[in-house]
Amino acid sequence: MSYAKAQSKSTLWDWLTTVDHKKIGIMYLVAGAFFFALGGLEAILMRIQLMFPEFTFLPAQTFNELLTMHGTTMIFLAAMPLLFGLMNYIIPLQIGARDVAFPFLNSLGFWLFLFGGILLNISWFVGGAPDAGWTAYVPLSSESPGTGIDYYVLGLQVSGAGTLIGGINFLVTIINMRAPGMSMMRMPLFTWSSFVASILILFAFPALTIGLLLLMLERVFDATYFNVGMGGNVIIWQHLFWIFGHPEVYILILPAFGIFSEVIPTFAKKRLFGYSAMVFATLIIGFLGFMVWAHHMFTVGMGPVANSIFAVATMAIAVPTGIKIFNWLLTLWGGRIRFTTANLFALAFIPSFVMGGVTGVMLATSAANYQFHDTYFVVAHFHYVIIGGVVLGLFAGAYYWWPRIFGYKLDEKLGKIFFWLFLIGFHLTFFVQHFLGLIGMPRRVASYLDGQGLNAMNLISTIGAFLMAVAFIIFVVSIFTSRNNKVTEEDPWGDGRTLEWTIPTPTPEYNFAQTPLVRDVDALWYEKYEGDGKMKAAEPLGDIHMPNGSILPIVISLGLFIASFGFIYHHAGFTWLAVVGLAITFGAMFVRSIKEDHGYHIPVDEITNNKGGE
Amino acid sequence: MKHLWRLLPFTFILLLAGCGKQNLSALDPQGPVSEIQFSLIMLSLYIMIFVIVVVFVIYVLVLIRFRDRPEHTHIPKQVHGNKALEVIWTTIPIVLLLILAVPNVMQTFTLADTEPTDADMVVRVHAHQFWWEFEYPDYDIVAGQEMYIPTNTKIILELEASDVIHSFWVPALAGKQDNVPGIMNPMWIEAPNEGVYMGKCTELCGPAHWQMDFKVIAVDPDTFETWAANMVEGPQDVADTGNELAVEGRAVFEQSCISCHAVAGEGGNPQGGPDLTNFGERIVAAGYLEFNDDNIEAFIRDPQRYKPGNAMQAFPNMSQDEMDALIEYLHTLKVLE
Amino acid sequence: MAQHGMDPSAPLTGEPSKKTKRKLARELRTQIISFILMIFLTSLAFVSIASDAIPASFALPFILLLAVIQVILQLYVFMHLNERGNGWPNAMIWSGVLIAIPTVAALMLLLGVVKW
Amino acid sequence: MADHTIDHNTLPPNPEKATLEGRNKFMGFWFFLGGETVLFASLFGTYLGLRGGTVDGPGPSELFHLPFVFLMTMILLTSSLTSVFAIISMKRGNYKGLLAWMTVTVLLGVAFLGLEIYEFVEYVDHGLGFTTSAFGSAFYTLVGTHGAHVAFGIAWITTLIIRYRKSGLTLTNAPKFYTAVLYWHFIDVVWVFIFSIVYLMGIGG
Ligand code: HEA
Ligand code: HEA
Ligand code: HEC
Ligand code: CUA
Ligand SMILES: [Cu+2]
Repeated sequence: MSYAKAQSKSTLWDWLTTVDHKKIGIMYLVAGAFFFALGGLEAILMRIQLMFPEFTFLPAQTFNELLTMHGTTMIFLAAMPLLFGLMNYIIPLQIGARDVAFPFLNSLGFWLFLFGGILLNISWFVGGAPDAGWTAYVPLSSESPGTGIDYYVLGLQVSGAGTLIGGINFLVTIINMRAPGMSMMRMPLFTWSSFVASILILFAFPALTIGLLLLMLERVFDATYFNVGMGGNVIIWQHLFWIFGHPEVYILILPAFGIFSEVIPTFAKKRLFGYSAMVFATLIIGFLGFMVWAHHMFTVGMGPVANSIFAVATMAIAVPTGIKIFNWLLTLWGGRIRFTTANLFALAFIPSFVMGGVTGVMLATSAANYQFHDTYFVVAHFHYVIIGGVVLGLFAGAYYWWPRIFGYKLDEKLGKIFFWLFLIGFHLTFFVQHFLGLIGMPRRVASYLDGQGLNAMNLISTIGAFLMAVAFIIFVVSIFTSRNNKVTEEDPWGDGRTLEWTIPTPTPEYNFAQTPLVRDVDALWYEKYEGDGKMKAAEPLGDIHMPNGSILPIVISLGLFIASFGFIYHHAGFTWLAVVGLAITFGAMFVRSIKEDHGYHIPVDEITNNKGGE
Repeated sequence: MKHLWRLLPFTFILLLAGCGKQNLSALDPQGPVSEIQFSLIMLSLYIMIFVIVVVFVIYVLVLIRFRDRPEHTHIPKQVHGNKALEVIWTTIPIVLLLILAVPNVMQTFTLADTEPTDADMVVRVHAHQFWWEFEYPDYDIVAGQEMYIPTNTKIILELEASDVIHSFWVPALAGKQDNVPGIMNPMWIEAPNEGVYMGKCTELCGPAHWQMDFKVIAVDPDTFETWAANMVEGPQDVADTGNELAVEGRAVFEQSCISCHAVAGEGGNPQGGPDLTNFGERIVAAGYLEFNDDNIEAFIRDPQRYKPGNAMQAFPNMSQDEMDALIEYLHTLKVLE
Repeated sequence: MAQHGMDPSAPLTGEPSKKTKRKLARELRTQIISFILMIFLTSLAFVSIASDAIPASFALPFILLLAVIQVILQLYVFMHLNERGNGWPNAMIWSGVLIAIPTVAALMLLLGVVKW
Repeated sequence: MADHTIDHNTLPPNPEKATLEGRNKFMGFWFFLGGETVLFASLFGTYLGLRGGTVDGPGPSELFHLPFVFLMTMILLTSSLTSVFAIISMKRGNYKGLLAWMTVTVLLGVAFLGLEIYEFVEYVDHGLGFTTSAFGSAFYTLVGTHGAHVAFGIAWITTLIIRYRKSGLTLTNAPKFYTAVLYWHFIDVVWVFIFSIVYLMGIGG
């Protein structure tokens, strides 16, 4: 029908307007990697400043800006988008779908995230980045001079809207778009854990939205929620932030858990042990994730009853997490473990994450938390779970799915060098920080005094960080040097178990020429060993309906981007810019809603040609 | 013997830290509150070490026994799961957590026991960007930066803040509580041993957050009473000591400084700076600088260079004579000898 | 997913089936009844506050109860949450409520002013 | 996942869910409402936390005027019913009826919004501004966010009515009308809590 139309556009235009989940996934990965390098660079600068006592490499104000931007960038602009990239690319393939439920919204979500991230980072160039920590506690944040915090508020608001949209999209995709035969309890674990993470997004982000709205109204329009003299209360912000913030850390870790649940069975040649227990544990973690947020607030004075309840609820999360750890170990038990780079990352995760997890339980001990809180012990805890969990997961997922996404395998030799350097650097950096915290080093300090016994361990920590940086550069290099390891087979690892390994490489834009029929968990493995090795089709070959691309997502996001400047510079008389920006956004939404777009069809012969291999 | 168990895991760290000197470490508790917390830390640590050992042992076993070897050609059995095992690894962690949770809840309540009785002493702790003020309501005293307390007395602290959130932490005596604007948070500490205990602000409160240190100085109850009485009296009048330079210094002080800094109840203002009645006995200057004339002078000339964002006015152009006199005067501000 | 050859922007013609018609008639009746009930509940709530006869200690929980009943009517009658196939919407709405409750409770109670 | 077979002589019983796109929209919108629950919970919590923070400004019992709020409530409740009628018309194949009832719904919405704006103006006259006190800020934020939802709903439904005034019911616009009505009901759900918690509890104690 209108296939020709979709082809005649330039490549750039194609990427800007694409609604293909695979391209959007790749864009998330590229943008996320960029922000990871940026956040890492910020970490390196902080670590240089902390290398020696009373070092004057950076002014204290700059240090505070770096630490705020490091945390914010890593969480919102690096870890989450990188996970979203993998989720976008892989989930539809794992459930045998041609696309996500809302291709247009999917693209909108990406552009909102990107514009939000850019907005946040513009603050560096216009009078200083936000400086109140990624948690932006009021009244430090509400009264912070300059525009840094305004950029924080609006940047996160815009990118947060993108995340929420993305979450809803994944939920509906997973519920409505599964191939025939794929019941919920046959879904691959990565899809399952992304599903639960999306539920967390759905319920956690609104709390952040309101928190940020209040902070914006307080700063820009002189509201008084956090102004004690006007009857306000500063703890409200902390609740809103952590009602979002604690689920957020499980939003990060659950998809990573999902990745390990794919990588480990593949490279152990063994079905995931305790599939239903794994699913159940994921759900429990998701639920408990909402009931424990105040463990970040043990010292703000809620009282012993509240502290005790939240302490016990927090400890409970160790149980379902432990279930998962032991099920992974038992998956490995009796398998034939291959030490590919992807699997090395997955295997290194187990001990690293357990170390971070158990310090979490120590932190949850409310009476002892009074000692741990806001010290480097906390910094050590969360880098152990985040790097030992999320980042190792991202690297495992990257190595595992790289051939599927980019059509070539990353070099295994460089991969292993990268792996070992990164792992050693990581433990070197953060292991000593436990002790730094316990012997009296608070977190978020721009420096520390000589003669307090903190020097040696800080130096070790910085050296570790440099190792991680070298490792990361090796990884980036290997991306470029490995491009000749082209992959053409459908299942390059030979042991693929799930539907993403049943389709040609590179992935056709419609994913599946025919929707597959799923007959068991690990659909491909089942066909390999119980069937003839090929998926059964659930439908006859026919024209495939595809959605058209659209530039409107960028326009909508751009409108909000422009409007944000209007709010940030409200006091300088730029309120009109907010009006202009919102008009662009709502105008584009209006156009979208009145213009019906029914997509186009890829004709059968096109598909058969492609099936024969190009 | 009784203390041996707690030293085991951290001996090398303690050596590294040389913590006896600093009284800065949570691992070297010096009072009942930090003891409680330390014992919980150790209890949780032992449980966690147990967990880690179990996981590591299985892990290493698995990695050694089930690595793929070239001679392997079999397809591993595709096991679905095991009910009994699931029950085991659900129950054991629950038991371990109960062992930790029960004492924790009890101690959480112990630490929250802050209703003052007649035997206790109350100190109101006001945190400011970036300094500390200690008010003793029973004595009508305000002290800056260094909190004197009598040993073996339960001290109820009432924490407050005047600008942003700060947090009061004296690791060797007690874990932290936040100083929150608009809210009073109580906590208690007790120091059986005389000594100087390092304190730190642990909530990000601005650029000079890392320098917002303070000291808790535990002295025997008699010394404390002397100190308290003299804080009300004020230091000896410099005119009586025949120290001409100090008298000159006082004049400078009364002209430039007294609007913000009170001495013996005179001067100062709610938005001002620390009470300097006993400044001559400070262990450090401005919370963290080595206590010497060069540092004091440099700080007075350019406070922003030292604690960026603090509220003190700078005196870059004060003549050297005036400065010398002023510092001489500041040294005479002593109440304990 | 072609719509079986149907043009998605062509007007749908024809009558609903007999069964559907009967169902709709029944539905209309339920909707009107529940609307009347809602009006009644609302009035009751306003009256219980407006009249001085009812003590506040009773009136407050009472109006909250009325609000909950009314919302359930909205969700299940007006918004058809009770229909078959609405399992996921139900799950998500109630999860939202489940999270909303501690959220509201914490913001009311755990602001540090009163220690628990 | 086979689509309901569409037979040209009988209308599908649930035209809004007759296509995969429709079902996706339906499901996604419900989930969005689930998220909105937490969004409003955060606002209600903030309001309840700050309700006493009136400082020198007026408090709830000095401002709120019950008969007025009762009128607003009745209007919004009725608009919920008229939107129900709209959907029943849609399912009966009465497209004109759908448009007519939707129009009535919008008009009632406009009346509600007008009263709300009038109410805010009154309160400002009585000394409660947005920046007067924490109570003021929290009140206007909660009720204003609801008002913004009403305004958005009005704009949305109006757009639908105008865009589809001549098209007749289609597989594309049925889910759009349906989700707009779900949204409208949800606005009413939130209002039930606003009149109970903000106004009635404000007067009652
Ligand atoms: C991916 C991110 C992630 C994850 C998964 C976790 C997981 C956990 N976290 Fe962590 N946490 C953070 C990210 C994360 N955290 C961040 C970013 C902060 C700081 C925010 C800030 O202030 O800036 C933080 C802070 C933080 C605090 C507040 C500290 C403070 O500021 O005072 C607490 C307190 O309870 C806590 C607890 C926990 C617990 C109990 C878990 C549990 O989920 C861990 C469960 C896992 C295990 C326990 C290991 C495996 C289990 C077994 C092998 C079974 C047997 C185990 C036992 C019986 C113990 N975390
Ligand atoms: C996903 C989350 C995430 C990740 C991955 C990291 C990764 C790292 N973090 Fe961070 N961190 C946080 C989340 C994260 N962090 C948060 C939330 C905080 C709290 C903030 C706050 O208190 O508000 C924090 C705080 C924090 C602190 C405490 C600051 C303080 O309290 O004063 C420190 C200090 O050591 C630190 C260090 C590091 C280091 C060394 C890494 C390393 O692992 C980084 C490794 C990455 C690299 C080394 C990349 C290097 C890139 C280059 C060198 C560029 C090369 C470019 C090309 C080749 C193109 N982090
Ligand atoms: C505008 C108010 C103001 C004036 C005037 C002022 N100070 Fe200060 N001063 C402060 C504040 C506030 C601090 C606390 C700084 C900090 O640590 O954040 C301080 C701290 C100090 C300290 C360190 C206190 C300690 O306990 O270690 C000294 C010493 C000091 N001031 C001396 C002086 C002298 C001498 C003068 C006059 C020449 C002076 N100040 C004038 C506000 C003032
Ligand atoms: Cu005060 Cu940090
Ligand atoms: Cu948490």
